[in-house]
Amino acid sequence: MGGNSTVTPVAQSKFLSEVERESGQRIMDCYQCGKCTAGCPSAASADVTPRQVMRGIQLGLAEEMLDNSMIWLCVSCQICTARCPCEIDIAKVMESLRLMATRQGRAKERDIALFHRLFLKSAEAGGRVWELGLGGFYNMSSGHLLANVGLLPSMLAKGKLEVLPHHNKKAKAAVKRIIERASLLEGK
Amino acid sequence: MTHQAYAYYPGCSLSSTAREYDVSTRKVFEALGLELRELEDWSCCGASAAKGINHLLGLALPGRVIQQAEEANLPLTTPCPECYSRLRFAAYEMKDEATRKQVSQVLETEIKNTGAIEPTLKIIWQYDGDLRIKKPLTGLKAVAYYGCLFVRPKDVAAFDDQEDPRSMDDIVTRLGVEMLDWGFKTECCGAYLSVPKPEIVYRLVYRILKGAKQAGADCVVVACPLCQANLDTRQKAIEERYRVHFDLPIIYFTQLMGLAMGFSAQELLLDKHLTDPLPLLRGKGLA
Amino acid sequence: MARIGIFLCHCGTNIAGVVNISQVREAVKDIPQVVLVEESKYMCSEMGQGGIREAIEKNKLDRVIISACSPRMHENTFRKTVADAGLNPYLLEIANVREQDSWVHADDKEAATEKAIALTRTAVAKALLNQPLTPKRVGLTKRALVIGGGIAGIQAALDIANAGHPVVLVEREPTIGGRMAQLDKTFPTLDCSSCILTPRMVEANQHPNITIFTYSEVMSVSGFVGNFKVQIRQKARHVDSVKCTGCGICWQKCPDLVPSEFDTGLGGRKIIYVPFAQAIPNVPVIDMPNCRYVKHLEAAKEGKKLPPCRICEKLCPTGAIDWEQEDQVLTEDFGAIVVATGFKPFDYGRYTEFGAGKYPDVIGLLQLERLLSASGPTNGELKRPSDGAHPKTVVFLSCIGSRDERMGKPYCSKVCCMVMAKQAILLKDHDPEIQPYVFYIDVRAGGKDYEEFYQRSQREQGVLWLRGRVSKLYQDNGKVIVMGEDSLMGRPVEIAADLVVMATGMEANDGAVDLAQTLHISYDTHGFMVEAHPKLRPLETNTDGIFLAGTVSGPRDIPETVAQGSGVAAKVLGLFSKDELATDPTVAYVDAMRCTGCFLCAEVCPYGAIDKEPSRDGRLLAKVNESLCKGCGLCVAGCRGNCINLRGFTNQQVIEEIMALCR
Amino acid sequence: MSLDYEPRIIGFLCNWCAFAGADLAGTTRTGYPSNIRIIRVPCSGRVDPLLILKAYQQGADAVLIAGCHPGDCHYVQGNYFARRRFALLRQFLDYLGIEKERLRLEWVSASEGRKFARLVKEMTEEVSRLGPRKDTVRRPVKVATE
Ligand SMILES: Cc1cc2nc3c(=O)[nH]c(=O)nc-3n(C[C@H](O)[C@H](O)[C@H](O)COP(=O)(O)OP(=O)(O)OC[C@H]3O[C@@H](n4cnc5c(N)ncnc54)[C@H](O)[C@@H]3O)c2cc1C
Ligand SMILES: Cc1cc2nc3c(=O)[nH]c(=O)nc-3n(C[C@H](O)[C@H](O)[C@H](O)COP(=O)(O)OP(=O)(O)OC[C@H]3O[C@@H](n4cnc5c(N)ncnc54)[C@H](O)[C@@H]3O)c2cc1C
Ligand code: SF4
Ligand code: SF4
Ligand code: SF4
Ligand code: SF4
Ligand code: SF4
Ligand code: SF4
Ligand code: SF4
Ligand code: SF4
Repeated sequence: MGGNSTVTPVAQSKFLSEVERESGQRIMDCYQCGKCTAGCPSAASADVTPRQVMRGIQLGLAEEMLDNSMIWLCVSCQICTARCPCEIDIAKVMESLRLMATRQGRAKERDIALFHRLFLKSAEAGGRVWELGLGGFYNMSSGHLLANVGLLPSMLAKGKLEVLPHHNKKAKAAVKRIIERASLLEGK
Repeated sequence: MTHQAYAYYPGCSLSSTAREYDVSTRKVFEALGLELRELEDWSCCGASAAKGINHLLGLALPGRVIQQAEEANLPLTTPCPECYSRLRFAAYEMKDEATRKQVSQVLETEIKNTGAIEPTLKIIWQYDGDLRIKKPLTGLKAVAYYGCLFVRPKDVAAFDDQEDPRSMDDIVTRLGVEMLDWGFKTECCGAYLSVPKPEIVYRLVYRILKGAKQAGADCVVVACPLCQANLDTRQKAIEERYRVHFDLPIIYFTQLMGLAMGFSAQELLLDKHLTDPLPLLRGKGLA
Repeated sequence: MARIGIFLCHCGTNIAGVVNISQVREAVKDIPQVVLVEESKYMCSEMGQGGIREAIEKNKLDRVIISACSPRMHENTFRKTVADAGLNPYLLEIANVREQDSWVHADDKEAATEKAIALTRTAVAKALLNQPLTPKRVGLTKRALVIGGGIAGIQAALDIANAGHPVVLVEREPTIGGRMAQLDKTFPTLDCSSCILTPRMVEANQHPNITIFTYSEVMSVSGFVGNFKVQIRQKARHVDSVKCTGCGICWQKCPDLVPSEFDTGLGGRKIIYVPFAQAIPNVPVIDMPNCRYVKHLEAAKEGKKLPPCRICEKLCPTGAIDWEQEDQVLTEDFGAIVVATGFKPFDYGRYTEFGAGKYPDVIGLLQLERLLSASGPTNGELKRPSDGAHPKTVVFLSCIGSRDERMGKPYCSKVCCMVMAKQAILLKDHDPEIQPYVFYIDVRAGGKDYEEFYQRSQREQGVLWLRGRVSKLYQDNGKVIVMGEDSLMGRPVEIAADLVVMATGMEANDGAVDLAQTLHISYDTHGFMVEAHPKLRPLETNTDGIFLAGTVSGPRDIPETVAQGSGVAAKVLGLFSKDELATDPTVAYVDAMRCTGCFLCAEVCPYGAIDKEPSRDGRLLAKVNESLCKGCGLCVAGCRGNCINLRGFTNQQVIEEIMALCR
Repeated sequence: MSLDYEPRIIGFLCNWCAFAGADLAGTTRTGYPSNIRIIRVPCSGRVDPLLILKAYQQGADAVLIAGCHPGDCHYVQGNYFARRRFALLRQFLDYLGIEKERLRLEWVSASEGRKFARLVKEMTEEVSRLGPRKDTVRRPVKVATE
């Protein structure tokens, strides 16, 4: 982890209990077998593995565990959760770390965080998600201007993407209101 | 047979990228005498985005859908695993009384959280009546790809075996298709990472497609719009990148059902896939 | 007036650190008839016990209350102490203020002190009604039953027999030998398993003091230590073992082959068969459901015709085949019972992510033992099951069905790390081109020369140990792809293997729970039988006269199993060194004046300990047979008129306890 | 839950399983409320219903009977008798006006120290919630003895 600095482990850290509370998982049950990592679709592309995330929490390394790419590359596929011999819901832990990071305004993988935000924006704007718009906005906002563009012509030709957003007025109003009220009430 | 009706939640994907899944699902249900009543003014379930930003929002968006079904007084169903998973999660977490109250507060209406939520796949799997097959799909070899969200997690969503699910295999076998055993039934395709991190998805999908090819499949049967999109629309790029030739059509199980029930390939929008299934189906005399 | 002495133990700080002893002393010292309250730092120490003896003699105590640890811990110790001072040991009562007070209420000293007072008072109330009791003496049968003919059972039987006592060895399979007979070579010395096992099997078979019943099971057990009555069912072999010479003509000529249990399904055996060449006894059994003659008879019943076969019968030179043979039930007397029914390997088919047992080139440890064995299904040539090819890349997965909460098996199976090391070395010996990889979580190599052995596998043999659990296996073009993590590197790794070996853990054997229930001994949640004390009485059960040896009580390797076999023999011999045994005097007794002769008590007594005896006026009344009564008290609760009572736990005593506790 | 109400629970524990389980809770330092007072009996089947009534009559707020799991009884079948008697007694409690939560029969093995602790905790909380007994059993009824 990190690889170039000395770690000062903190037993029973505040961070550990925060993650345990947020996720409802017993992190100290993890005996570092690596089964989660071995099956994880994203681990190979991330800076730390899911097992190392669990270890980092055990050691109380709050900064590093909130600022890595793994928690963002996790797609909640639950493979880790299904196979963990200690019955830890690792996917839930990842989700909790994402939430904690978001609350602190951290996001190591800005693109993915951005994608999530735009997704919600799209839902807010139309009540339902407009996938073409989502892709387009994403490309513009992320700066990956040409990402996925190669696909566009064939997808449009096949009618796979609707060119116009299919808004629904009532749904739109409802979603807007829900987003407002949820942000208001979250944490209360 | 008793007439059964369901509150139908298609979800965002099925009304755009995955229209063929929507269309074929409706046709199959109708043919089986199962009624789908689409929820009026339904809204997005929030997918994986909402819960990652605000926990409560991740419950309230699906919560609205659940509440709409309650109003309609019907069991809720959806073909999309992502939606299904979100709905189930919300229902699961709302078993906690405080959470249920909180969600009700956001929605400004009482949500009872007592209704059934089942995916269309499960309903069809458990359908024990006649499948009204007019034209068995003999000669076709396929593998079923389930992805993640129908089989995980165990206590919330899974209705089939976690590592070796059977539901789609059982259904499609009844259509006359030879279903092959393989090792990737429930491996992850990378989901929405195909937009922000296509590299990861290439790697994962390559493995899955290779597995399907090795098993000897002519095509891959799916039940998820995201899986379908990743396996279908990324196939060409993957073939180029890894210098392989797959040419594996990725077909919704409902499209195959429709075909066996006698609907035409065009009616089932089988011509909408990027990896064209028509040559294969025509070659076998099935379309 | 009684003269009661109360002894308050501090147990170092175990009790005194929580319970305010002086407060207890104050509270109990004025209880009527209490003449003395004393304290000791360690009541069970020589000094503590000496103090008790002295106090009894000096103060002429006739009741002793010890407020200390659980009576399950030291009741016997203190009974001896008071007996040494001339007091009847049943006039002692113990208040459990450690296990059930100071240790569980450490966070509330006041409540713990209050409870200590209540418990001590209660002991006084009960003790006042204690009666002096004297154990009866009964004889014993100096003959041992050993259940299970694995190495543990064989060792125990030999050691008991060599000391001159008769032993009956009951084995469920057609031969003795157990799992060890299936092994190729054994760690850490790599001596051939059958070379060291077979001589023992032969010795047991030829021993004048040992009778072996194979293909047999224990049906029921009654009686008590020194005097067990056991029913044994000998299943029909359909071969007369007196006539049979073991010539082998029958099994050579029998036309049908089915998968061999002994070869873990990798090889075949005939329908009439001995499980392996050195089987003891060397008498075959006929596997009736699979036999052609039986199928012929069944078909005939339905009016169909099938050839009758009976080749074995025709060719047997001694006329030993006996179709009429039936199961036999023998009833035998024993003084002691040794349970050594072993383990079974975990079924790796429960791991669906590893192919649910459907991938042919994914096998278990025991299967690899058979493949490596010169007497195995491939004559020791290493061929993988799918296509018979010689594997070059072999991957081991540790902790299969061990250390896994998901499988309900949190425990470590203790031997599989070493077995993996052994097999990896043996693979290298077979074919230096083989590259073994071992995925492990921790290497458990704690035994004499074990660590050196494991190190050797890596240093000298080039076995690559990878720290991490594997997540998934899948088949790909004749390979099994292993997806794991090297957790030391922190990177996912993938290996394309020709053969994958699951280090299956040890599970309780089939039928273990049934057997435990038949014997009335305890077993744990995993089906392993429970020792009387995990450290200090590892070979005994909570039932006197029934002992445990080997893997029946938990995973262990051969050296430990053999040590237990010998250890258990010492326990049995200790028992047999006596000519009579003292029985527990806390038995039931009938008040003949009140008994109405309804025999509700007899109906509930599990031991048939209630006799019907005519009274003077000719009515039949209940009478307790004291050598059969085990003191459970069911009869007491069953009798409507309070006419039967239990010594040491009389109704009046329990009522006194209730009243004291509810104060 | 009223703060000053400390219920008194009488536990009849069989010597072989439950009593050993309670000991194990101690050995492993698994704490539980001190409200329970334990009486050691050879077998759960030894517990005469009259003894339970005696406990109520003496003012016990609740009674726990704990023995070996079905099939594990040291005396073969004692716990089955206990179960049968328990079912009858529970109905009778209703008649006396004693809430059925005040009587429990549980299986606790010698290895279930944690379970025992949990049980005592549960029972204490439950009985605290019920509050003091409201029935009128608490008066001398004659319990036949020797
Ligand atoms: C693959 C593998 C490799 C191993 N390699 C080694 C090694 O190299 N070195 C080493 O030290 N240890 C090794 N071990 C461990 C070793 O096998 C065991 O320690 C040993 O066999 C245990 O002997 P046992 O007598 O306790 O049990 P078992 O060998 O299991 O014997 C029990 C016997 O009881 C019989 N039985 C069961 N139930 C009943 C019943 N109800 N009534 C009558 N009979 C019954 C069984 O049929 C069996 O014959 C290995 C284990 C495995 C699985
Ligand atoms: C720090 C530590 C903690 C441990 N904790 C645990 C634990 O928690 N649980 C556990 O199960 N095990 C534990 N052990 C292991 C345990 O202590 C040993 O297994 C056990 O004490 C071994 O007993 P022993 O009788 O073989 O040897 P010892 O206890 O060493 O006894 C040998 C005796 O022989 C005497 N002696 C030596 N030479 C001669 C001679 N020539 N003539 C006469 N007498 C002689 C010695 O003085 C000694 O009294 C622990 C060990 C250590 C070091
Ligand atoms: S699988 Fe579970 S125990 Fe193993 S490293 Fe991952 S979280 Fe820890
Ligand atoms: S849920 Fe996340 S961490 Fe777990 S396997 Fe899937 S992607 Fe990896
Ligand atoms: S042929 Fe007869 S004597 Fe020879 S082994 Fe078979 S049964 Fe025994
Ligand atoms: S009758 Fe035939 S099949 Fe049966 S055991 Fe004899 S030889 Fe084998
Ligand atoms: S001995 Fe090794 S392989 Fe076996 S369970 Fe223990 S750690 Fe796992
Ligand atoms: S030597 Fe001691 S500390 Fe080291 S591994 Fe062995 S048992 Fe553990
Ligand atoms: S139950 Fe009581 S009255 Fe009936 S026979 Fe037995 S001792 Fe006598
Ligand atoms: S106490 Fe009673 S029921 Fe129990 S064994 Fe003795 S006579 Fe039988």
